[in-house]
Amino acid sequence: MAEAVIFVLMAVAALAGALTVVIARNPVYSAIGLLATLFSVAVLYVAQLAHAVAAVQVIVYAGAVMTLFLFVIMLIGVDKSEDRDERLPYQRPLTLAIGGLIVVVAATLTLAGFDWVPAATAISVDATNGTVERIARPMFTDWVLAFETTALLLTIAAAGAIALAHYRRREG
Amino acid sequence: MTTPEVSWLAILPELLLALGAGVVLLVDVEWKPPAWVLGGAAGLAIFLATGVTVVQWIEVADVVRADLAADLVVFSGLIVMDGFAVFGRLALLAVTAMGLVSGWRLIESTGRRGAEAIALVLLATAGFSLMVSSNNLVMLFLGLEVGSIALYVLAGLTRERAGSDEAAMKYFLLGSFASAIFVYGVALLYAGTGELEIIAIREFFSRVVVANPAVLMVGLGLIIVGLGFKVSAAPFHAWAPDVYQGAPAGLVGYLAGVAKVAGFAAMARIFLTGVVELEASWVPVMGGIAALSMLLGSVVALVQSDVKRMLAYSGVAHAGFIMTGVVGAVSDGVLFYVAVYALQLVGAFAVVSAVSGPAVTASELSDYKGLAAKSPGLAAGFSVLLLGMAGMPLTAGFVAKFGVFSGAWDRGQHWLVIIAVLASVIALAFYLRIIVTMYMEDAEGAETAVPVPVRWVVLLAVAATIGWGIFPGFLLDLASDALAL
Amino acid sequence: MLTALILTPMVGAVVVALVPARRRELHLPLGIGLSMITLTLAGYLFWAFDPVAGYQFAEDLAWYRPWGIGWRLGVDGISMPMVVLTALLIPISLGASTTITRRVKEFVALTLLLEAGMIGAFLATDLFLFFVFFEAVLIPMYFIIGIWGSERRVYAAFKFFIYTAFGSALMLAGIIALALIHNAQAGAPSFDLADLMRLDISAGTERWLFAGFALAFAVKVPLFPLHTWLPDAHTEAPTAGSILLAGVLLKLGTYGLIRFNLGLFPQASVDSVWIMGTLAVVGIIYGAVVAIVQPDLKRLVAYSSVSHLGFVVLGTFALTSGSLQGAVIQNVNHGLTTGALFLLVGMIYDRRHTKQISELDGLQKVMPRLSGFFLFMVFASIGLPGLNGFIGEFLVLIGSYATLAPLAVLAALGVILAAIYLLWAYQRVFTGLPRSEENRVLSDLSIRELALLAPLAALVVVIGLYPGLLLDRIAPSTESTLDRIEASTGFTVSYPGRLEDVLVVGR
Amino acid sequence: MVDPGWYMALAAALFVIGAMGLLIRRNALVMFMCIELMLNAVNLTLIAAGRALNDINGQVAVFFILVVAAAEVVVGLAIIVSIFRLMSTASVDELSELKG
Amino acid sequence: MADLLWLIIALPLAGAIGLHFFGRFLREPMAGWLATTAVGGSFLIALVEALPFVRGGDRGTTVLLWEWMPAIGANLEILWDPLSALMTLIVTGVGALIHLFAIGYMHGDHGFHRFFTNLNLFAASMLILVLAGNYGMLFLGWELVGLCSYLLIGFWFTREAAAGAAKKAFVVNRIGDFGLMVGLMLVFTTFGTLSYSGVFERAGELGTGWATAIGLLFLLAAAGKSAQIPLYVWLPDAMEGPTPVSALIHAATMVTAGVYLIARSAAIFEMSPTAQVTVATIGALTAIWAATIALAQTDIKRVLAYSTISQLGYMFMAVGATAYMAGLFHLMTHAFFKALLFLGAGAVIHALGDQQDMRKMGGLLKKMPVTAVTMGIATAAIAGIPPLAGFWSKDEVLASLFGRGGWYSALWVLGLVTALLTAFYMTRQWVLVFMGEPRWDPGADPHDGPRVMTVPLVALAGLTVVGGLVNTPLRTTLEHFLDPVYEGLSVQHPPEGWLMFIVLAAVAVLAGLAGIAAAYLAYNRPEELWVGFEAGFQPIWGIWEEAYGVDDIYGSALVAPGKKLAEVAAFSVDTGLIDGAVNGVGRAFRELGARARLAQTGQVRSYAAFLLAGTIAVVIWLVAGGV
Repeated sequence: MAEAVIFVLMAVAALAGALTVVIARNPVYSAIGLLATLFSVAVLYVAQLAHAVAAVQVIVYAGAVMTLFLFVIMLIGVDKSEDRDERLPYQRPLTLAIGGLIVVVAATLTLAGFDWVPAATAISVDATNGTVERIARPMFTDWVLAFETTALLLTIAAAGAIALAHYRRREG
Repeated sequence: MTTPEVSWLAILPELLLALGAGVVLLVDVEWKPPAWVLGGAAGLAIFLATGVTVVQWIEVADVVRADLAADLVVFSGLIVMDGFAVFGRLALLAVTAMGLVSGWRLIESTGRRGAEAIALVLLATAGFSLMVSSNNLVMLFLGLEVGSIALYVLAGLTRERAGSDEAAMKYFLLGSFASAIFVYGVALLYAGTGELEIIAIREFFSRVVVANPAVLMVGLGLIIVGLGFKVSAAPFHAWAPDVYQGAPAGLVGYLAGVAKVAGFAAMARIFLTGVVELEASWVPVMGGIAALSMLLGSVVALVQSDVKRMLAYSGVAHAGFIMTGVVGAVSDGVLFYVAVYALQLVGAFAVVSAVSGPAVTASELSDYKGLAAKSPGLAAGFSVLLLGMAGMPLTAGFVAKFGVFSGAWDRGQHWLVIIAVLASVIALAFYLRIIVTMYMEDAEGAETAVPVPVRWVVLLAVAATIGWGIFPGFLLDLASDALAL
Repeated sequence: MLTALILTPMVGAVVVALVPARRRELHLPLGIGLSMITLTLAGYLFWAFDPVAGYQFAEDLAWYRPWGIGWRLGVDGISMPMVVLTALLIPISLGASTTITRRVKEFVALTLLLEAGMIGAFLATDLFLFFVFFEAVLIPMYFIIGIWGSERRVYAAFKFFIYTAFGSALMLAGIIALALIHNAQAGAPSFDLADLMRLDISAGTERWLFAGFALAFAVKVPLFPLHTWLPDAHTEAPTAGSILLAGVLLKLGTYGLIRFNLGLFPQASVDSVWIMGTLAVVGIIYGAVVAIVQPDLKRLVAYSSVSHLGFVVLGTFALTSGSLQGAVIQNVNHGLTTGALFLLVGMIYDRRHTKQISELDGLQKVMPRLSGFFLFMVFASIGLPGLNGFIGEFLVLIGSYATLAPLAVLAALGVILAAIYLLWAYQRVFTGLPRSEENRVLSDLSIRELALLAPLAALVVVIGLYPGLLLDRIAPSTESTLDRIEASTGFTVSYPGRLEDVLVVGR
Repeated sequence: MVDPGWYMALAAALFVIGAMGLLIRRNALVMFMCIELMLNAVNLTLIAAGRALNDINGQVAVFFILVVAAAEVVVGLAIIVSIFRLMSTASVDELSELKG
Repeated sequence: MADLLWLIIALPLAGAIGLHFFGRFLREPMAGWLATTAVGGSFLIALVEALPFVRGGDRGTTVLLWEWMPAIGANLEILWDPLSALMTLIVTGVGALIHLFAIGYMHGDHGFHRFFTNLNLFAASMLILVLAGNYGMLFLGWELVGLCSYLLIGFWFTREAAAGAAKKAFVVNRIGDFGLMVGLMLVFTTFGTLSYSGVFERAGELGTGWATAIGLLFLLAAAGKSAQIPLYVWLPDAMEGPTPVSALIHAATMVTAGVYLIARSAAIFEMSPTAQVTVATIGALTAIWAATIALAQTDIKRVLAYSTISQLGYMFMAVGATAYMAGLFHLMTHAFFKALLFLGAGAVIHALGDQQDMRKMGGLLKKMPVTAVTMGIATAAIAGIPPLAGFWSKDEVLASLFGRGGWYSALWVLGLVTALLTAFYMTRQWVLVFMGEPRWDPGADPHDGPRVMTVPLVALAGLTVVGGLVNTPLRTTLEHFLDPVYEGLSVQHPPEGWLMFIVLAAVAVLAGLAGIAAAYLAYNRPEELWVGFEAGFQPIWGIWEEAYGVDDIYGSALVAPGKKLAEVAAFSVDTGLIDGAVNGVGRAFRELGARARLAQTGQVRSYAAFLLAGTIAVVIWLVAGGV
């Protein structure tokens, strides 16, 4: 019951945040909206017993990602709030059409009785209780290679950032 | 405490590549040596990786002969070391080597940034080679991202040119959009089956008949879109022409080549192994996309005046042809085709970089006027590659097309094959247009000096095109041995 | 033996390519010499050919087993004459190319490659291999037209390539389908003609496959209304190109119709005799009518090809001994006469640098020899008895009447029209007095040109008076083709369509 | 407890919003945020599904996706910055040199 | 003896080939003599070979020379029977004389040896035609003579008119050949062979319908070669050729090929009265039609040309009425006197420096007596004056027609009228040329030609006088000679009985005399008077002079529309419609591409839109397919 309440609240918050991201004219507001969403999603993780993930979500996103975003926003300038009028031809009708279509599809699917998890099984709480060591064990055994791969990922991120940011006037 | 189960041989190539990348980066930071040192290091890494891959091949053969195929599933199901993966890896390494060589002038010219470029190339290859061997969808996604992110950067390498930057931006935004779609599809598939491992998914479907598969269908659709984007199949191709044109000519060949190889390997693995049971649902969709790609690619390429864009659109068409093979469920045909095509692509872009310079964005058709007179060898080579892409007999392109078409026909996809052959005739038209420009119009400007590396790359590509065109047996055998688990 | 026939020109091409480009004076003689080797081999083939049905000198090397493709060669009475013709026309067309000064080396090499491709196509008894050669010949011909042609060469070459490629596209699908049908019936795919001829194909499928193949060959022949690439290609091509195009390349189409459409799809062939026959006859008359008013000499000859090859197709689908033999021998004849005509037009062009009929007149006064040869070839292609053209036409007409009487009668009209357009052209170009100064100063044939024309003229007469030379070798193969059709469809021609019936009465 | 379907429905909603945002906004930065939104939606789905399936792997997978997201951020922002340096704008509408 | 037969063809052929390659090395007259001896040689051989037939009863032999197209029974084989023997003798005999004449006539022409090459080639071809043992070989000769006629009419190729006439002749002949070709198709399909033996043995089984079809097709062919309605138009133009050619090809030999074809195919015509009537009627109409035209011609050679057409009409009447002997008899005599007339005309033209207009002649009797006398004899002969050859043959033809009765009687009347007209215009010609005042320009000095030219004239005149005696009611040698050929076939003979003969002959002769008298009275007067006389017959005279304007009619009714059609087909249909469609497809694709690329705006967000739209589409498709 409690979970239901939390879910409703957080869902509303998440959606609100998401909408803010999309609608807010000033990137700063968008960033704030995103932040809101991230937090509420983190809470939803907790509600589903994914403690570790939730933690990481907060640390990585709120801590690292969002900061980075804000830095860049500052760099680019906060006053750049974009106007609403659409310059691209057909973009708006197309967007509306797609949006409408998605709604229709969603509606039909729901009415048709959409089964989200056909392979669902009886839930045993401790099995999915995402404490750190419950997560760590598979991560460093079964998933070890994936874990190592993330190293590549980060190296690339670093090298790429350097390659792109490292700037010389007289070139090209 | 269970210790992780590790099979070094399976990941040694990737390790070597990563190692190479690391060395290059560190050495560069530390000593700033001349470019050739870094190049040597990279070359060594690739060479060793290739060697190891060959060893893997033998190993695979033995294991399969010993009928212990299950042993090839390593890292507790994250990746498999089957012939399919090995073949894909070989193709990737070949493309990488040739790509680096043909892009060498560019890398040198970008000075300090060259080191990062080399490192990124190596890492991207490592990522993609993990991707072709992954058996776990999340692992596959990781590999995909490792590769893709590196490619975003490479596309923007010469970012002082607006074009290059724009290309990077477009590639990045759309790419990550597609990745998000793909991984959401993975999530839904997971929701639908409770499995992340491709083989497990296959077993799941052979075991269970899902009563209400809507979520699976959505997931499948998203996965198709995600991979379709990577291989630039219509209507998810829009990025390709702009990126090919914007990215530095020296590297486009590599960019396009590896993405296609990895993308199709993954597609073949997922759809021909994982969800093969559901083909009744996805085959028509895949066929539709294939048909659209072939027609749209060929037709739009007709009216292009920039060779890079033309090649991009021809790439769209080729994506369609190869998907015809996926529809035809001939994984060996797909592998053969994609390998041959990737090599031809690298060769072709090597020519482009030689004609219009390695860093440029535009490569107008008019630059090729009378190339036959200015540098006959290059023109001849380019013609062979183009005819190969067009699928003229006696080139590998023909064998490849033949393979996928017959597969599709065998599956009763007659209409698709008909569209395919007609599309290949349309495509012929614009390949010929380039040849016309090179041979039948009068030269303007001075001799085109062909840098040695480009020479070699083109020569290699041509050799492959003709060699496998006349004696396809060898490669075809490899491909057909390389069946996915 | 047969492999040698294909390889010698290939090797020759390589050899020529290896000679440095600056030694330009070497290339042409070298090429001619090399093609002479092939010609000698072909001559031996003709001599050693044993006039019985079935393939001879057969070779069979597996190429890629899983696909059932193979290097399968063989020669029978239908293909042998074409091979010899090809081998003969190559040195002649090379000899006619002394006026080519740009990129001689490439030209010679490409011509030799073309020869290899064409011979290969005639010899292949494996559909995959056939298709490979069938398509491969397009490339050298494309370059020959596109590089050494006249003003609108690019357009013409482009059209030629795309059009024919389009035609063969569907045939590729058909070939694949055949192999897979064999796979379904025999458990393994095969492209071996012999295997595929044993298939039993459902009537519907057979009709589709027939259509696919027929389209490819109809474009190549070319059959009305798919002919419009031909005049352009001929008009723009250099002399050698025109000779080979008319002499051999088009024959790939008619040859294919006989070998594959009749061979593989007997029932569909029998069902479609009227359609194909009608198209052929329309082509005969239409081509002739259009030829009458062509302002360009080469174009005129090109349209005459459309008309003449109509006879071949008519003969093919009349499915009687006479007509089929006529078709095959007409293939050869058309190669000789039309080839010679293009050669002569080329010689005029070399001197006068125009092909416009309106700019030429009274040439007989200044070039009696050339005009003599021209008139000779004109009459050969009008079908004057005693010359080769007659044999083909007459056999075709006489033979076709048994199956397609009304069409045969209409086709005979083509004979009148041929006289009209060719003789009118001759009158305009050669008779009267040369009015313009340019025409007055032209020089007559040189020894070289005589040497090029003489063999053709000789063959025209020889075949005209002793067709048995070829017919005896052709007949067994055409007979067996007809036997197959008769056996598998029970199709018999109203008396006396078949040779044996005829012989009973004839002697 | 709440049926995982609800979580996944919410995730779907977020995903769609993000996707639509990509079509609507022309500020590269914001578009990029939208992509982050989508990735979050994916994570939410994975976790919910994992829970419903009684399988921990869903949560593990989320980690990797997080890392990917982070890496993308780094590179993406780098690209945005370098573009901004070049043409001092973050609006992707300005980037239409390459077309046709 | 039969083993020498091949020489008959071989000799002139060898002559032709030899002259073609080595002629230019011979000095002028040599080439001519060589050619003449070649033909003369054939004549002698033929003569020797023919002797057995004179004794009668011999049905002849077939000699196979060479397997040509055995599959359809078309080999090179000589059928040596009385009919072919007769034709051979005519061809070689008259041919030799004309060769001889030509040596003088062509003197000084720079194409001298080329001329004799072609002449010999013609002789060979004609012999192939008449000696053929099957329709295939006949067709071979048939076409070859056409070729030679083309070459010889266009001998002076620098003259546009000559070239045009040559082409016209060949094309018109081709129309006839079309008939022959289709006819042969029918023959082959019905009999399964083309060999005479094969066909004639079983001709009896032929159904009337088939017989009629074949017969009419053969008639078309014959009409082409033998210049009958409606295909006669080429012959007058053919006069562009050198006169010996006109004499040999267009009077004595080639043009009679049609008659020969029908006479040879008697067995087929036997089965179809319809075909016979048609042949005869065509003949009659042509006879009178051409005769009227001949009345008003002023060109000396054109008169003879139309006269030839008219006389050929007689032969057709005869063979149509199955009076084959009569027809062939007339063929023979006609060969004599018409060749004579042409050669004479040639001599005159030669003497007056290529003057062909009779209005510019006259009074040549004293200048060129030999020519005048010989031509006079020929004129009398063709007018049917006893006892000259023309009288006997023409009389037999007419008598046979009368004897056949029925519809043929009507033709008989036409024949008589034609006889009268013939006598008139021939006399007119002779008078205009040889009597009255000289109208030629005084510069010229006309005189008889050299020996080589006069000897043939005299020889032919001799034949004209005595030639008729081979077949008189007193001694029907020729009939007996030919009998074996027509064994078992119904052949029309003149009615029996002296009275009948006398009456018919008298009528015919009277007609002839009337014509002669009228012409003599009308034209043996000062110029203005006969000019006025002709003017008195306007407008019909003018129409005749214009040959009924048939050429124009053909021109405007067939040639012009044909050309128009061709142009439409070539430039509207072909380049416009068909090729336009082809190129249209290509353009359509480019157009499509040009539109499609507009979607590639370069805007990331629209790309994203496509991506998303595609995604939705795929998802919908999948879900719809899956659920």
